[in-house]
Amino acid sequence: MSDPLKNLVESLIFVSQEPVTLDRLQAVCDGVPAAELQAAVDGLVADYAADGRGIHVLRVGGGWLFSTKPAHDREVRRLLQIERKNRLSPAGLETLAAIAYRQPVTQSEVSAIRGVDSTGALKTLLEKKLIKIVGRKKAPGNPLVYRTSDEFLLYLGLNGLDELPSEEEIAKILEEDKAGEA
Amino acid sequence: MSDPLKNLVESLIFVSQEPVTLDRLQAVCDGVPAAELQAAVDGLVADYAADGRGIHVLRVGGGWLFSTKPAHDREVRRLLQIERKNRLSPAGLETLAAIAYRQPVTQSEVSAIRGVDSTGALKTLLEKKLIKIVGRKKAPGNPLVYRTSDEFLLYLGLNGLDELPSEEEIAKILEEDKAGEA
Amino acid sequence: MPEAAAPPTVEDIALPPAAGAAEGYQVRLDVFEGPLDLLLFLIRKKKIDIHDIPIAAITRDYLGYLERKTEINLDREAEFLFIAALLIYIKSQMLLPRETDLAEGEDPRRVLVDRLVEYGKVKAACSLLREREDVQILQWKRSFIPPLSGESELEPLELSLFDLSESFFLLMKRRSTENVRTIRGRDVSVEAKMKELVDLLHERHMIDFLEYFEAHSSLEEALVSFFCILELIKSRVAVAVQDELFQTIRVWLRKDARRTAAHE
Repeated sequence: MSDPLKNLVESLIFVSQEPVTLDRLQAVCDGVPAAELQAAVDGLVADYAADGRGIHVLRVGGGWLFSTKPAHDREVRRLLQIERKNRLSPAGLETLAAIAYRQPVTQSEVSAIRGVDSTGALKTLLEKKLIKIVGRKKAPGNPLVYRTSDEFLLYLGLNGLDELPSEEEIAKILEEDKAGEA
Repeated sequence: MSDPLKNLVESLIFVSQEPVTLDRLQAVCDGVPAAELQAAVDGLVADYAADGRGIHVLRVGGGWLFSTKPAHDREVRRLLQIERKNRLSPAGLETLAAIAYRQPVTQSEVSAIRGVDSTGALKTLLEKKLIKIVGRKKAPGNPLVYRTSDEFLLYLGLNGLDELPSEEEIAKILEEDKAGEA
Repeated sequence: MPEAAAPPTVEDIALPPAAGAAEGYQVRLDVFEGPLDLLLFLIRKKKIDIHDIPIAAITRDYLGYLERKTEINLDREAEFLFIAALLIYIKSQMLLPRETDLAEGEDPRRVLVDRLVEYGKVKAACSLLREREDVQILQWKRSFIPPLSGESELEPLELSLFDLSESFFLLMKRRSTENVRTIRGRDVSVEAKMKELVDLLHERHMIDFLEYFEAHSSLEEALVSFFCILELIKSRVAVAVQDELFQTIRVWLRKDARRTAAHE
């Protein structure tokens, strides 16, 4: 059952995002004949197919790839959704930062700071309750005005907005960065 | 051998980008009692530990996660075409240890423990996301307060902060050091 | 830094500013992470009980060590000198005539001993944590979502064109500095490239943006590919996802596009 080459192949297919081809396996495990590698892959495929398993080896794009089974699709998607919900995209984070440091702000002010239309990011942040609408600006078009919420402070574990790292502190960190590289 | 719940748990842990906690498993598999899920996980961990396998289930960061085994590091890096991961510098590790044991701490507290200005090391650890800013201390100057992050647990393969080397383990090392010098 | 000990007896000792020194320390003063590290070393070498340090002897050793090291840079020197001052101050306190023996809490060495003990524990913990690190950095986790079966496609976080362009810009900058000679003329047709891309997406499910561009031998070809990808995203044939800032970008065909755009 325990075959070192099969174990190696298992870890390689596991860690790869793209299908792992026989060529690729050969390039990585130098000196191992293709036939032995093929046998190891075959053994692995058989192992995963034999006893009811949660994952299986797919033959795709001329190589092999691990994948979950269709039967678990519903739960898998649910899990990924939860994980995604708990994470903020880089754009979301950037938008949140712009609002946190410049509040109260309007959508177009945030977009101007980021150099990118931030309507979508604002919507996501509203849904996640990290920001809130606090009124309208007395300006052409009366745009909505946003602020960070109490949940935002909770999320970051801050007692108040004055606890955010100051711009000077951030600048210092960045400066040291440069100095450190020099 | 083939247990549907164990298979489901396998595919969930496999697909996850972060340690899957029991809570999360429960949220995803609604209606399944925690005890059954725990049993399924235990079975899975045992399966992967038993027969020599290429990957294994890590108990880390309060949950479970698949990873490759140390023995396959070279081939994995070749396949992914990445360099060997660098260890932390001695200064970085020392700073991290000081934070891990004394958290929440400020920069000057860490520097005092080490007897050395630790601003640079803190910055590096922040960049590596091994520590995070969690607020400010109510003290003159309102300095920023640091804690270790979830990534820290993953980085060192700890299930929680309570798995940090204990006083007894540390005392043992100190004894050995003394003996070693003699 | 301890505020307690004012160093009265030494001239020419500058108190260390909390100077923002970079991390390049350990090169100088060889293996020592700092003055406490050096002190622990000296104490251990002499096999001294840390709770009963002969201050005069240790101070002599410590200063002797500093004198040998002429190449200490200023920031570091301040840190080492600060502890030197503390040692000398403690020594002077020890020499004061007293009528009765000192109670333990009054021992002038106490301040230093407490710090050394705590620092020693951190050092010891480090050796254990290093062992863990050495194992962990050899274990690899996956940071991508495997292809999912089933029809309903999970909508991944979408990436803005700005981020995409930024990565591209950084990449091109790197490429042009890395190898200027690769820029050579060769006509690349947009249509051909577009077809090649769609085919590739079909075949592989997803492609790694950076890797894909790295594979191009000429800048021009890479540029054409980039605009093709932008076009595919704009026309909602493909989706680009970046999980984290500075990480690579992955490109997928949209589910609906997978059928329609399959063969045109």
